[in-house]
Amino acid sequence: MQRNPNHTTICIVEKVIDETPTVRTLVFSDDVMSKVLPGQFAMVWIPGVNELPMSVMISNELGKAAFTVRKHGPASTALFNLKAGQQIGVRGPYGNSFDLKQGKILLVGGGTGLVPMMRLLTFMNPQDDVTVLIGAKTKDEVFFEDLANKLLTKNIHQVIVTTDDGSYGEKGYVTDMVKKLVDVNHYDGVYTCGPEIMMFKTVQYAHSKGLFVQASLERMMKCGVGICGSCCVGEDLVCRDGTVFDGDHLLSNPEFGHFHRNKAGIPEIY
Amino acid sequence: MQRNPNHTTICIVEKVIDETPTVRTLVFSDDVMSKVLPGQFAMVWIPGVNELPMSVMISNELGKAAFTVRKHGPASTALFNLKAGQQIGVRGPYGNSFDLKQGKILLVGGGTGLVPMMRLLTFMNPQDDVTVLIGAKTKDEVFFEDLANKLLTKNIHQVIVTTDDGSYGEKGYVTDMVKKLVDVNHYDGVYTCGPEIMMFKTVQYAHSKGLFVQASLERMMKCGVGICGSCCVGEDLVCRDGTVFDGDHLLSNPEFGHFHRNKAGIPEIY
Amino acid sequence: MEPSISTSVGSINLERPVMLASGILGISLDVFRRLHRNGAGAVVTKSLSKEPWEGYPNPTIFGLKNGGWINAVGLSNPGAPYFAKMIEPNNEIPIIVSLVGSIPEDFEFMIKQFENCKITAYELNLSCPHVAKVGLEVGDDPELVKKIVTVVKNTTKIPIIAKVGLGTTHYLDTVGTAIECGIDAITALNTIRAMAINVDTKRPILSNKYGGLSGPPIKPIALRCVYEISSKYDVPIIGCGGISTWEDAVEFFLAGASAVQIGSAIGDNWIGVFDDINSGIKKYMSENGFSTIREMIGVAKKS
Amino acid sequence: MEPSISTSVGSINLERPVMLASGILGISLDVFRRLHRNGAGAVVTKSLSKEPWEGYPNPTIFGLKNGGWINAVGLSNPGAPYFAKMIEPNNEIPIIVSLVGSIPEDFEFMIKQFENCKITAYELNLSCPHVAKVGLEVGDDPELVKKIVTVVKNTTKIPIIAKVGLGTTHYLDTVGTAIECGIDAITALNTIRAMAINVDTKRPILSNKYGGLSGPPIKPIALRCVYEISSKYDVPIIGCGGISTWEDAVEFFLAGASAVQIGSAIGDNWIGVFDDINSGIKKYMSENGFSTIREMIGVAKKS
Ligand SMILES: Cc1cc2nc3c(=O)[nH]c(=O)nc-3n(C[C@H](O)[C@H](O)[C@H](O)COP(=O)(O)OP(=O)(O)OC[C@H]3O[C@@H](n4cnc5c(N)ncnc54)[C@H](O)[C@@H]3O)c2cc1C
Ligand SMILES: Cc1cc2nc3c(=O)[nH]c(=O)nc-3n(C[C@H](O)[C@H](O)[C@H](O)COP(=O)(O)OP(=O)(O)OC[C@H]3O[C@@H](n4cnc5c(N)ncnc54)[C@H](O)[C@@H]3O)c2cc1C
Ligand SMILES: Cc1cc2nc3c(=O)[nH]c(=O)nc-3n(C[C@H](O)[C@H](O)[C@H](O)COP(=O)(O)O)c2cc1C
Ligand SMILES: Cc1cc2nc3c(=O)[nH]c(=O)nc-3n(C[C@H](O)[C@H](O)[C@H](O)COP(=O)(O)O)c2cc1C
Ligand code: FES
Ligand code: FES
Repeated sequence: MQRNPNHTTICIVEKVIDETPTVRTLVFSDDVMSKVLPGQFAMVWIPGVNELPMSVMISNELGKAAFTVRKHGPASTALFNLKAGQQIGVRGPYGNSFDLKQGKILLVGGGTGLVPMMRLLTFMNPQDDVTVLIGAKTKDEVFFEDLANKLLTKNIHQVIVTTDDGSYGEKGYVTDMVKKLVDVNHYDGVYTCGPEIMMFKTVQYAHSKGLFVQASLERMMKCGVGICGSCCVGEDLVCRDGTVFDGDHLLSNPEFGHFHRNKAGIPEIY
Repeated sequence: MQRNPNHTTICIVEKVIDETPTVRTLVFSDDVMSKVLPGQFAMVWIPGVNELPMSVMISNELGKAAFTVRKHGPASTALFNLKAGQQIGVRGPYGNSFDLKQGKILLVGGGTGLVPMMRLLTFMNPQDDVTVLIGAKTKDEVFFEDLANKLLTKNIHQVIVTTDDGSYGEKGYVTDMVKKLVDVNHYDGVYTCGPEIMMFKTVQYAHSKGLFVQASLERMMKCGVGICGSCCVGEDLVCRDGTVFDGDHLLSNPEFGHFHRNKAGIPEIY
Repeated sequence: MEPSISTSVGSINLERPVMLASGILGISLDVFRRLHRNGAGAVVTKSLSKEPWEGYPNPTIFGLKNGGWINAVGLSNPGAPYFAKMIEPNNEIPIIVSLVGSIPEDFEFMIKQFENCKITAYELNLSCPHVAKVGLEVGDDPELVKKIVTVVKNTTKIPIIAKVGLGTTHYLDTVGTAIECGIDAITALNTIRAMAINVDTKRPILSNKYGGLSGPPIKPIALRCVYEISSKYDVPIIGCGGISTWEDAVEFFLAGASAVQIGSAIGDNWIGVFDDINSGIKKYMSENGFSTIREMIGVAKKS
Repeated sequence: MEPSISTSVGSINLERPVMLASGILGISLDVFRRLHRNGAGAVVTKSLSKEPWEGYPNPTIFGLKNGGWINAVGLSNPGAPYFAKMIEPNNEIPIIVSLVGSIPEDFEFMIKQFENCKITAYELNLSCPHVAKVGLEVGDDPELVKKIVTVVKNTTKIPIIAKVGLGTTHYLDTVGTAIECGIDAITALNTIRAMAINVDTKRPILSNKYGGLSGPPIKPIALRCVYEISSKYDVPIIGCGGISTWEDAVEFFLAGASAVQIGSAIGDNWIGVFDDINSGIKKYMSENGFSTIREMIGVAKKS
């Protein structure tokens, strides 16, 4: 019988990789999750604690997948603290995926928003000329730079890191770098995932240059399947209509870049 | 979505054929029922009246099937009285099917027990030498003789009718003819369906000569799927283990040929 | 002539007979607009309380292997005051406001919030099976039901629907009580209290342990309730529970429902399900000689 | 060491924890023998009445599109006297005799019939949802339940199980009443009252209109009932309702059941389902470090 994606499957954490002091990658075996599309996510159950939406991270081993989690509130911290051998539940994969363009490609990621970007890199064509922008507050928080370079060995590519405090790579906001790049280059596709303000600016800049741009959004999620309504952004449900949306669609959405909803469903300003 | 065989599908009676004064064939369109195996049956709902197990009769038109019903109690009489255009419900097909042998084949049918025999004839190989025995009380009750001949035009074959009163064909019980035939011929397969005493004797005679023989049983049926238990014969459930059983298996069953159960589940003597 | 799928539930007139059930995508006016555009005859809001509620921690919902869902979102909602403000601009969408509370005053307070809104009806949630002190715990108390329905009927002229479920008090008694107090219509059924245990972790999956079963598994039970209510009482009924195809909807009409609500089917089939069901109903009506929904209502009881 | 799947339900000891539920293939000793040989830890007979009953006309059962069954066989059965004679020769199969009746004397009479039989237990059917005057109509009347259980306990020393369902009286109250009167164990759950309407003929499919829903759709509801009973009372529980895999059975053990019964799964998967479930349970126990069923019982309540 085919697995019902909405029913939780238990997986064992097999390996825990420290990415930064506050970010870890948990690797597990699951055929379904190993094959998801970039932008897709899972609902991840930390038994006895909570369940969180998580982008599905790639693994370099066949049949495996991973979650890359930043410790934040109680739920993500519990996930972060799991050890190899412990159980997690997964359901999904949920959501749509990026529309792949060919040619000159720009990826803009911040924090765990890099997770779908890494999976997207595995879908690049050898002919693509790929630029990856990684934004972080400070040196300590930079991760996936090496991984991005490794995934792009067959491509003309550059991986640019920016830190707000200049402790590593280029100094400044990653969106300043986006502006610089789109001012002088044409890109056939711009893809972004990370903090909403970062995505908002990236979409604005790219769109103002007439570039094809897509962003993968995050919202409060309970069901992941378009039932509960908690992930709504204007008329859209992030879990079902997204997480990936076209830039022009997003710019016409009055909530994108401005509001997200809290657990009671009340909009809060970013 | 594939049709759930246990859920009732409504079909329209398209044609009603008088076979004898008390037997009619109702033709309807249904792809699933048109393709059942010989021995399989359907549960037939006469809306507002009852639901009866019925062997699925063949039709000469593609995608069609039929039921051949003898009017007996209220339920079968209601079915018998249906007109073209009226609705019946069908679920199934249920039950197993005959094991086909090749060579010299003997079919022994009585009354509506001829229904699975007719379908079985459509599975004969051109090389088979086929004898069909049709038993009836009297001339008026003979049916399917022409059909049997028609289905066997490509085979060496004979269709022998017996009537108890000798008003048509050979005089005597059909089982006397069975005895006669198996006494002098070897058959590679003997198949029978009809009144239980007829089947019992046929199985006994054929078995005593070491012939491969199978019979398709009838019992009180409510569910048709092995839940309600009403069709039990010894350890066997006719609806699920049968309706077709091997002769040697049947002869070791203490109820075959002797008891059937009434609606309350109490055995009654044949 | 084309059959008409408009219907009325007592004095509530609807252009289309398939509504959004409460708690499904029910917290944003923008989303309501989209659902209405996609065929919903009316939308029922998430059940609202006096104050905003966060609800239970996740997992709050998951799908069962054999179909259907169990949820215990815990009635998370932005609260009636915020909600009233949000829907004030609405003029075109038939909105039914679902309310939960523990005492008559809760309901009175909430209804006052909506004074400046165009509301099609209120639906009293007497049947949420997994939150303490509200929902079923209210529905299970006949005296409280009496008080609440009476107070609500005195507070507003807008039609009041009571939504019932399977609790410790038999739902038919609750329906009877509500009718005595002047209820305008009944919605049957809410989710049915249920549980699933994960055998690998050896614990209930939902953070609240118990949740409410919805979707196809409950359809035969909900249908029976509609048939029972319509056999026993003369009250307009909105059928709800496991409806996901036009055939399901028609079964509910034939059993005695004047309109239906769908919830889980949206998770299973997404938003196109409204138009699919509406056009399926229309086709069925043409083929079976019905020109109005009314002609279908309760036909199965006559057989 | 290999885990053992033997279990006990109060004083009822079973070599295997999966029994045949009442009403399924339950009218012939020969068939019981086959089921026992194929893994059933015990067999529960069809519910027996004082006299033979023919039951309702067909259709008495059918399958739902999305899985599960609705039946209203109407408790057709050969009657206790015939049945007692039939099973008298039995020595080796654990047989649990299910009884229905309207008054205490019915039960007394029937138990007397079985004086010369080896009976493992009696199961009182207080929960059939579709026959007048017996089953749920009895279970819904607390005074009658009291009288029946008391009389039965005074008539025989053999363990008595009460089988409950979802009726107009809350099943937890019925369980409480039965416990007060000395019941030895509880079976939860019977089928749930339900209906299906055929839209082409515009009528309910069953001849009795209402029937009982069984199979996968009711599993989450039955599981919740077992969890609720075991959370509230200290009584041995037999889980029943929608169990079709070893995983389902384990869920019921973790929720607090000491054994399980299966019915519809036999229609879905045929008789091999007993051995499949038994061996699945054994494998699960090995992999999860359980050496007895007892260790599993109620574990999910501790989380
Ligand atoms: C599609 C998607 C993909 C994501 N991918 C990742 C990822 O790869 N790595 C990562 O570290 N984080 C990811 N997140 C964010 C993550 O789900 C949590 O929101 C974040 O970890 C903060 O959790 P917390 O510990 O603060 O939650 P707590 O404060 O402990 O509260 C947990 C509860 O609140 C809910 N919740 C709170 N905030 C959010 C939110 N923004 N979105 C959804 N639910 C929320 C959770 O569902 C949960 O029920 C993703 C979010 C979404 C929507
Ligand atoms: C596998 C199978 C195939 C059959 N195929 C045919 C066929 O092709 N043509 C045909 O005319 N008849 C067939 N029968 C017999 C048919 O099902 C009826 O039993 C018969 O028509 C007598 O019905 P009645 O009108 O006397 O029933 P009534 O006396 O009106 O009672 C009807 C009820 O009793 C039950 N019932 C009574 N007798 C039987 C029985 N012997 N078997 C099953 N249920 C019974 C019915 O299910 C129904 O619920 C078949 C039976 C079986 C088991
Ligand atoms: C996630 C979820 C949340 C729900 N929230 C509410 C609610 O707030 N108020 C209410 O009356 N019913 C609520 N319900 C019940 C539905 O309105 C509906 O009665 C039930 O789901 C059965 O219909 P369905 O099978 O079509 O989903 C909720 C159901 C689900 C699945
Ligand atoms: C056809 C049928 C007949 C039944 N007859 C009885 C009965 O006589 N007595 C009884 O207590 N339960 C009866 N039941 C209920 C079952 O014993 C069981 O409680 C119910 O079917 C739920 O289990 P399941 O989902 O495994 O089938 C019957 C169920 C079915 C499907
Ligand atoms: S998370 Fe529930 S609708 Fe998107
Ligand atoms: S007809 Fe029900 S078991 Fe065979």
